[in-house]
Amino acid sequence: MIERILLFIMIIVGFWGIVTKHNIIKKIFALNIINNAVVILFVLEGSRIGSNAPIMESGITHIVDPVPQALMLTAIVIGVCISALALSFAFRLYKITGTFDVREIKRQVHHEA
Amino acid sequence: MKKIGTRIFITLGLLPLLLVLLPLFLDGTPWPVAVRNYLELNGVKDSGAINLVSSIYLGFRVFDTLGETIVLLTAVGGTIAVFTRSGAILTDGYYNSNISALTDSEKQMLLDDPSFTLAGEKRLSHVLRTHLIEVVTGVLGPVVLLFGFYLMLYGHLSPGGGFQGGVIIASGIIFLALGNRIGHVNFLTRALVLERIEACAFLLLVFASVIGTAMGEGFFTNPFNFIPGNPASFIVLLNIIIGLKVGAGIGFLCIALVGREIV
Amino acid sequence: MIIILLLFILMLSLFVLNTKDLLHGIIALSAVSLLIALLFYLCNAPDVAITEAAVGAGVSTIVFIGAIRYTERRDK
Amino acid sequence: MKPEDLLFAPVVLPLIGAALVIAAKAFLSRKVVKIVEYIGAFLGLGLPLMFFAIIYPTISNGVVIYGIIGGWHESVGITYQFDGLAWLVNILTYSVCAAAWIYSLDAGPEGPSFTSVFLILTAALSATIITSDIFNLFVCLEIVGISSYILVASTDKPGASLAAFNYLIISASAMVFFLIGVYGLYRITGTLSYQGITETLQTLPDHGGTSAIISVALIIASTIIRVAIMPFSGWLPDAHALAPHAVSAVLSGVLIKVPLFALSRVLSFIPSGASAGQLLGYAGALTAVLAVILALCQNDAKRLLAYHSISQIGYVVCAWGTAIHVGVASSQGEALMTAAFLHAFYHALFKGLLFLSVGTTVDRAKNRDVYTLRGAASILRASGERIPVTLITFLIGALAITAIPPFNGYISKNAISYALDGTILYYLLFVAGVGTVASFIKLSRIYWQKPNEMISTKPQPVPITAHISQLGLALICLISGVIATPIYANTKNLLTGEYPQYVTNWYSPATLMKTAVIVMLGAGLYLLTTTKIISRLLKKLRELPSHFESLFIYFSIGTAMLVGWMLWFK
Repeated sequence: MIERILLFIMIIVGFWGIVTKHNIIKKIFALNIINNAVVILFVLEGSRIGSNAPIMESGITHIVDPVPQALMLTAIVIGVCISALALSFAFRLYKITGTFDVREIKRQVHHEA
Repeated sequence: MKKIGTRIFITLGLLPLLLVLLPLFLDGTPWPVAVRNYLELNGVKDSGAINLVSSIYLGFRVFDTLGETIVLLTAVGGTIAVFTRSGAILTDGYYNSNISALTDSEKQMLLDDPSFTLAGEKRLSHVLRTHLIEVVTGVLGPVVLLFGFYLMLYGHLSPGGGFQGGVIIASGIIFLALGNRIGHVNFLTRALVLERIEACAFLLLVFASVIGTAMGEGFFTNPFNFIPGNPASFIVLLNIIIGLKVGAGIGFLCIALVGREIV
Repeated sequence: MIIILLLFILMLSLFVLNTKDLLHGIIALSAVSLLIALLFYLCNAPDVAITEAAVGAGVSTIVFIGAIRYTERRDK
Repeated sequence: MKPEDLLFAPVVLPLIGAALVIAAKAFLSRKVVKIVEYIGAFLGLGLPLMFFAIIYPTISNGVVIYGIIGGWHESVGITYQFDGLAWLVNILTYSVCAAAWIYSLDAGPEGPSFTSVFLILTAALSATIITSDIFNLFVCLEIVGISSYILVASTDKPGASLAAFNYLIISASAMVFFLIGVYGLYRITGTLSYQGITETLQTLPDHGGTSAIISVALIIASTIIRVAIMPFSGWLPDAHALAPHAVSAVLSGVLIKVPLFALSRVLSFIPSGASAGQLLGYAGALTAVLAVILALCQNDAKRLLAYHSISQIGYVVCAWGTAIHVGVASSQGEALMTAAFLHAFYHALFKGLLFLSVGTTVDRAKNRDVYTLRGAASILRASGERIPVTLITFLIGALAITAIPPFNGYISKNAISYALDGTILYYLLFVAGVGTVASFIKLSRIYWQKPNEMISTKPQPVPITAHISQLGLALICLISGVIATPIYANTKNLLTGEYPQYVTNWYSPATLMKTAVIVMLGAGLYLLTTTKIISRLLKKLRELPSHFESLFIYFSIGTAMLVGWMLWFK
């Protein structure tokens, strides 16, 4: 219960960061943070039903749920790919406008377009 | 004053979504156990892999993994293309390879401008730091590569697997690149080699998905079913292919990103 | 134990978003990833722990540093 | 080979094509790569069309093919489902993608990287509609997303990078909420396949209660971001207007529709999905009107078309949502669903055609401003176009979108009107139709009169590939309008399993009368907008500032409203 509330706060923090931070790189930080929060949520809750890692060496029973873990492998990788691509856009925008500030970029790009 | 007003406005705007989320987080329904119980009984028998996460990742839900690999491939290609278009020059390995073409002052600039400093940072200690990095990473590189291959090949038996092994292989490649002296390039740290490995591995992965179709077993089924014994052979094969693809792809991405830019 | 780890992760995340120096933010983010990997290990998820450590602390740090390397690191 | 394996042809063949192109790029010389590119594109975009022809007799008999990828047990494997809807959406995807790829050969972004990303996008769109597993839907949507961000940014315009970044950040954070929705559903049902979720929720008291409703609403909201109906559409105009022309055609034609039809399977998880359909239907109708007003304000030709995409998707969502609300099995629901798909399909064709034709024109004239560009027809003639192909194809597209007989837009818009007759939505769509006529009169003015400024250099000739793809799409627009009755009947059969009982008379006097009224009112509205007061007002509307934060605030409020509505009207 307390863990879920903490994760909820983490999602609030990340979402607030995406919206209110003006620096593009910080927006990408925040995106990483909410992604991490959801990954923790899945794995943490999935591990409540067992006490052993899902590696079936002889005699192991009572394992945790392996499905959320496998799903989250995919989610982690997708998250990193998205942030790499976002960073490349940030780099390009910096090369064009000379700043990471989203308001300034918007003003300059608006002039050029 | 106006700034505070905007803040309050934004906070009020975001509040509804967060309020809506709250019941989902407070909901304490016990986690379902049906799938876990099924896998505990039949998972190893069905897929042959002792590591159940691996058996889901590369067996039961391998189609997701194919999608994930495609995301990675597209992201690596796209990121490098956008960086290149913005004026960053791709280099072979960490250091610029055609050093002989540079003038003396440019060489001096390369030596002065150290590896992991950011633009505008001027400190004298950095020269020492690069030497430290060169020696340590150069020695560690092969060990890390070995560990990566271990993870990749034993993914069905122990924690690890193609993807994790691949990422470790990529860090091994980066270590090798960092350990190189200026002007030296390893076989593994050349951009072209990595690109070729990645392309081949992707082609193999797509073909691996349709071999089962051609053998009459169905899309993405184990084509080695006719061999009696361990049914994990297909998972091992996929582990190797994905490991090579991910290692080459991420290694390529990282080398391209930290590679020296001369514009 | 898990709650303490989560509190640390939360504090570091706040630091990541509020620091003035982007490089510090990147390092803190990779520290977050390492803590998360530890958390996963405690949750009996060794596979995810390896992935998170390798991807979150390794690859994404390199990508972030690669992006801000020839740009600016201060958040004005 | 099992017969059901053939179903994966539209997913695997483009992937094989993409893999071949990537491998050729890494190993072979530039000339050989070009040949491999053609082979890959034929494999990926041509062969699947043959497969659709082969499978058609089976699907049209009402056969729905279920299965599990890899043949595993159903509780752990990924299930898939190929039915009439999947067949139709695949046809939509492949026809527009093939035309856009041909256009891109000389005009658009070219090269092996573009072709491979484009093929991957096609495969992912196809997989989105075939899959029947909620997490697999997430993965497919992410592939679609990541390849479209790259395609939007594949031009040198500085604005395109910002547009791609905005698109990325809003849809990536929406996908996080999608994952939270998956978490909620998995927690209460313990399964990920659509069928399993529906069955388990039926056994639960109150169909899973609040948690189930919130989870489904989160999934709907984060998918609707891609569909871009009104509160969620802030990212679309920039991205569609600044992308290369061939990419714009695919984005507007295909990308905003496939997630919508994939969503119709998600909505059937819980009974309150029907009330969500009602809300979305209202939102769609309002979108159709508001977006057309905004389109009337625009001065950039491609941005005007982008706003029209929002408006037309509003028509589709309106019909689709109302169909789900009244029940897909009822007779009105069947008619609405058929009309919704028909309009989505026809819109994909004529909007693709319009983007390509206008793209060709503005490239020659080197001016995209609707107010200053004049005499584009003579500029096109100067570039060596003896027969005014681009002008003709533009006119066909414009007549189709303004619902003039005998082009296809007339059929689909009237099909929606017939089915909605008598409701408030009907009148909203009527207003949107008037606005569409007015804004296309405004857009078509760029072709008439004399050029404002004499162009000193001779414009580049229009490549033959551009002509082929434009003419191909225009021909399909005309044919699908002329032989509308069998197409309508077959679409209805594929979607609902039965042919219509009676033949609709598309050209009844009342309908023709209504069209005439709409055209006249549209012309009147256009004349009104040329007056000083109104044009000043339009300029004000156009220059309204748009903030980055507003994207998220709309997302937040929209999601909350959806949840509230679904809880209220259980």
